[in-house]
Amino acid sequence: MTTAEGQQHPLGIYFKIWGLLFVLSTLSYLVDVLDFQGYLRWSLIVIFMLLKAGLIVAVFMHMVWERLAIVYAILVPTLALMVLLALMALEADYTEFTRLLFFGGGG
Amino acid sequence: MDFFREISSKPWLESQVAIDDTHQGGAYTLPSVTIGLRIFLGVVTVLFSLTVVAYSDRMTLADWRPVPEPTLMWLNIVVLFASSVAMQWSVISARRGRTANVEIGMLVGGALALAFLAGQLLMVRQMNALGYFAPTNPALAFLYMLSAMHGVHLLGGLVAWGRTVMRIWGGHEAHQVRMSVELCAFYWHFLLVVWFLLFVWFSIT
Amino acid sequence: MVDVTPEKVEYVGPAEVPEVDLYHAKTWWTKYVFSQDAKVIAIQYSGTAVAIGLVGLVLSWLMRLQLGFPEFFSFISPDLYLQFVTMHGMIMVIYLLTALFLGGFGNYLIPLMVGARDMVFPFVNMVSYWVYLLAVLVLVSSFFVPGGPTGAGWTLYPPQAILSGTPGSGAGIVLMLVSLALFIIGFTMGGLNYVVTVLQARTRGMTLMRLPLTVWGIFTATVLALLAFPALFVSAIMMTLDSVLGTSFFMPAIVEFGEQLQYGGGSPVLFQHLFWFFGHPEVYIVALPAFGIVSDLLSVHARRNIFGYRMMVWAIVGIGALSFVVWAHHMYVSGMNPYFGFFFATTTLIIAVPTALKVYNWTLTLWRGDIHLTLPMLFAIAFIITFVNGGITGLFLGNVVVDVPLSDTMFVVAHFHMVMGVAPILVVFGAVYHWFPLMTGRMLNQAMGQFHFWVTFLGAYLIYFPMHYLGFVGVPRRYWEIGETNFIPESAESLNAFITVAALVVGFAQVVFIYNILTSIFKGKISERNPWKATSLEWQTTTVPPGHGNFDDELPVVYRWAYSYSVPGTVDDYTPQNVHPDDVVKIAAEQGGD
Amino acid sequence: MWAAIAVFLVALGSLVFHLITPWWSTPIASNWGSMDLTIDITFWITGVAYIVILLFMAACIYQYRNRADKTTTSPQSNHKASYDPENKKLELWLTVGTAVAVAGLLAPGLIVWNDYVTVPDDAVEVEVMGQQWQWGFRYPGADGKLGTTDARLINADNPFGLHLDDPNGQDDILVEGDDLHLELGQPVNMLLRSIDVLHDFYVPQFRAKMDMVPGLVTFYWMIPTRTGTFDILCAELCGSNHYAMRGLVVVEEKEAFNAWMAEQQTFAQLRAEVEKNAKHGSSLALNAVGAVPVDSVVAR
Ligand code: HEA
Ligand code: HEA
Ligand code: CUA
Ligand SMILES: [Cu+2]
Repeated sequence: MTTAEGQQHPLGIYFKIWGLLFVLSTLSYLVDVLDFQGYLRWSLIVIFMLLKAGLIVAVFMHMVWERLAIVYAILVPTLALMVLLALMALEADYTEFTRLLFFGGGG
Repeated sequence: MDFFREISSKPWLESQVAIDDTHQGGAYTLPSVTIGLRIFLGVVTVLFSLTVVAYSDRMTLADWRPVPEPTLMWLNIVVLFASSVAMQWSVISARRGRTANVEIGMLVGGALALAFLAGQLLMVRQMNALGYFAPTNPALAFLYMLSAMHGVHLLGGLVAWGRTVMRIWGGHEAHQVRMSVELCAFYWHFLLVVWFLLFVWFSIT
Repeated sequence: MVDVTPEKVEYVGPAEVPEVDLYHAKTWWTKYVFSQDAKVIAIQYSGTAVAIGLVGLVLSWLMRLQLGFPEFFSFISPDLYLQFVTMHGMIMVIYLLTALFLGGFGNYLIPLMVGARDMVFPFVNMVSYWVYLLAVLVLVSSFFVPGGPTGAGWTLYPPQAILSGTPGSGAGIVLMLVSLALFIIGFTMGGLNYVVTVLQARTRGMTLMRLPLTVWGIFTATVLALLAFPALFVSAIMMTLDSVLGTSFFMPAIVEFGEQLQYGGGSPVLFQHLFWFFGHPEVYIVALPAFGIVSDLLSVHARRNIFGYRMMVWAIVGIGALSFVVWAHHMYVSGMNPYFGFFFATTTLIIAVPTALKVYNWTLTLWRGDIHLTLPMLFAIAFIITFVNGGITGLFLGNVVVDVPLSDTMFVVAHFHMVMGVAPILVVFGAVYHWFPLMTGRMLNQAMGQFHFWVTFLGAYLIYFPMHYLGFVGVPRRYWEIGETNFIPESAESLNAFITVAALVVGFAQVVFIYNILTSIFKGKISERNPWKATSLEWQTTTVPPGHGNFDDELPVVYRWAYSYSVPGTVDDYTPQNVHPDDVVKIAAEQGGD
Repeated sequence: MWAAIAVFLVALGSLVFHLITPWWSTPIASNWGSMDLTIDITFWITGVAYIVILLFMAACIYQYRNRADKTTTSPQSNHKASYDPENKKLELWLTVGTAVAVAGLLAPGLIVWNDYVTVPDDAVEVEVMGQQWQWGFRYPGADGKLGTTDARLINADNPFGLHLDDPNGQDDILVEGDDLHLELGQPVNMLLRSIDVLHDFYVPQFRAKMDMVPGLVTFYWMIPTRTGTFDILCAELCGSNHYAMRGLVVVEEKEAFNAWMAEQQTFAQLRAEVEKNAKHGSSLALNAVGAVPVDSVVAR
């Protein structure tokens, strides 16, 4: 098991993470600016949000070095679920799109 | 993570052999049943998640008509919550060695779970009486199906619950049934969370 | 070079693994029928799986007769043919191979190989088998209901699976779905056992990286199954509701033979996503145990460590993980969102890289080995050939545009038989020849074994290699007969006839195999205790076959990985995992040097 | 020994069979030659890998087989295997090599797929409708636009389920129980639809194929490059008569195509006829637009 080495990380990593958070926030705004709609929009926003939350929890609260297992156990399945939801949303949108186009909405 | 470090070790090296020889067998200090239950709950989570994924696909299509949330649904969730609380009380009692309280907690928890199931049935019948039939509306079909899936899992839990109660009645002391009580309670909380999340999901979609 | 000096460690005491409450059978019934001993359950699982597998085999003959000689067998109607195809596919994939590898080999080998007395939840394990048996019985019962079993193809696509134009769309499909649901429930019980046993019940010194690859393969396959089966379970429930209650999960507005049905709004493609989210991992559930077992067969019989053990483990885990993101390669022409093609083609071809590495490492294990061409070794070599062949045709199909002309043709049929119907089955055979002495204390007859091997391997290759070319010509799958076309040459008919003959010959060889097993159990040559001189723990038990509780009073202690073959400096060309370092006989002259 | 020879012969036999096989793709009749090309590339890359692996194995078996039981003077006899748990460098190179090969397969594949899913602007639309177990076709008519449809509207008088009030549909041309005609060299976007179960519109000479899904309209596009008559096969299991769900495509020169088209009736004309007959109380109209075919009922 990994022990309490959490305190000894160089300060630099905090800055890097900070930068990363910045990038993620920008990406979130971009979703708005580029005007993504429907599911894509919400999945992206939620994914970025989760990533940010994960990073904050992980790094600033020293979770990474102590409880990486928990982060994995929560983050990975959630991400997997989000990806599946996003894929299926794309699929459903596509289906609905052809229905509107060719059936005038029926189906 | 430990796992990744472990699978990148070279078991044939002498240095690694020295490390590996100290291995005591097994991977976790937790009891096997606990691990078994957690893995099982993982499988159940996948089951419900995939159903939600299917739901989200179906939801986007035009014939989807959101369903109302009868008050009974709210009520039921409160009952389920109370049931979980009772189970937790049972756990605490078991840890403190109070056998009588364990029994009360279990019985109340089980009764409330049964009440919840009855309530769910009633809810379905109520909605049917209002003219909501599953075949006509996919949203409703999902609601019924998910309730049934959740209910069946709770029923399965009641079997384990029944065995534990029997053991208490058979004269087992708190410390002897503590493990079973803890596992039951854990399962109950899990099902509560599942139903709560589903409920939220129904509400926002 | 790698450091290979024989290890010197201080004395390690006997295992301190807490003793489990061993289940003790009291009556004949609880010892042989309602047994909770993993080894007995393993044999029950295997027996049932092989029995139903033989049904699948006979169905394949019937199909082949129809395809090879379309004019001669008038009793095989188009409906019946589809029912044969469906039941054959479903039986072979789920009820034979999944059950055999996980329920059979898993139950037998996991506790022995990790040095445990039994599975951690013996009672659940027993229930698992009985639920599986029930699933098989429900499946079989569907042959006898009015309308017969379902003929919707093993993929069970709606809407056709539940509409009247398909045979068995009434009781047949419902029984099929119920049987699958039961199978999944039973499997989940068994699967929890396998996973927790590998995690928790390993003996002292048995780290993850000292596990034989067999355990890795079965373990990972079980994890995949636990994660993938829920998808099938959900879709089975939803389809049952569509069929019985008339819901429209998967059913859009439908006009059947001019008649409007009450369905509307659903999406058939959704079912396909769910099905293949299960279905693709499923094919690796069948493949991974075979990968693991064949690694061990190669290593033991080439007297050489498996080459690149770590890479083999990573590849197994990696393939397992990747197998969840490639499912839609079965749906390139299904009408799903066409842009998915890019994503899934890429992931699908990526999965070829770890798989290829496994192939390389198998062949590199032969390289500079000391190859004993025993029957298990022969089967292992045959596996590599057929697997590479089938894997490569998988690359054709995975590459989305190449799949367009080939999808739903005999090319696909040839692909998956080579990679699933032949390669893992060859591993099963190799494994049976390998572990039979352990399970019975007797050897299988060698002459019959040689016959069985050569006919099965060459015969199966002759069946499926040419079949790919029928796919190139454009012969579709699931066709009762090709009939008249202006592009399929006459000679294709002769090829079909040839394939049929080959299939029947191969089938006959299996009869010899079964005869061999049945006679050798009682009359076979008594084997030595560890006839192949293998290192892994299952061969180190005090009695053969291993008794109840597997090991003696003390559980073995493990001092090294499972691949200490031909270690320089030792006299024997193998060192069992549980031999204490001080007891290893060293070559005097070389000591100190090296 | 035998095993080594057998592995060698399997490699050799497979190669020879591939080179002399009489069973090979039918001559192509569409613009999807690029698919054949990707198949060829795949064959080359994977074929080389296959043969190399098999030959390597044969060599290993020959060289390193245990000869202890045969009295032989070879220094190899009863040799000990070498012990080298892994070789990182070798494994790395193999990974890289395989990755490159995979990329070589994938890149052309994705490029062609991009073509396949991108319909050119000058493609005309043709609808193919599948039902158990026959094909129907619909052309957009003079306005070049297909009318929208709804499965709910399907009945004997309106077999395609056209919206009666959709102006785009009035001049649509319906073809039932007859061949599909296509114009040589004209890009065409096949819109695929089913009204009951899954089917798949597959013409081997065109290479292209796509499932037809009820409740969805799928598509593929192509350019017929050769005149002639080709078989349509159904390539997705659709019930008992799946194997017999056949049709024909006729690819012809522009003039012949136009002449054929001129003979067809529009939806509006058919409807007028139906109404006229209905007034006269005749049921003949049913057959005019092709109601449920008799044989499909029998097949049930
Ligand atoms: C054990 C079972 C098994 C295994 C292991 C595989 C392995 C693979 N399969 Fe297969 N497959 C099936 C069982 C299996 N399949 C079944 C049952 C079906 C049909 C279901 C149905 O429709 O009824 C199917 C169908 C199927 C399809 C759908 C076809 C269609 O319906 O149109 C596709 C498409 O991508 C595919 C691809 C692959 C790929 C890329 C692999 C890869 O994992 C293969 C990887 C292996 C190798 C690549 C070989 C080793 C590599 C080398 C020797 C190095 C040389 C390589 C290079 C030069 C790159 N398979
Ligand atoms: C593991 C799976 C498996 C196995 C072993 C087989 C074995 C065989 N299959 Fe299988 N087949 C499938 C899985 C399998 N099949 C699937 C999934 C489908 C698709 C179904 C669908 O489309 O819905 C299919 C479809 C299918 C078709 C296509 C039908 C069509 O589309 O029209 C054909 C046609 O020739 C065929 C033939 C055969 C033959 C001749 C054999 C064998 O006879 C080959 C030779 C025999 C052996 C190699 C030995 C096998 C041994 C045993 C089976 C058990 C005995 C075990 C012990 C004694 C331990 N099969
Ligand atoms: Cu239509 Cu098959
Ligand atoms: Cu697949």
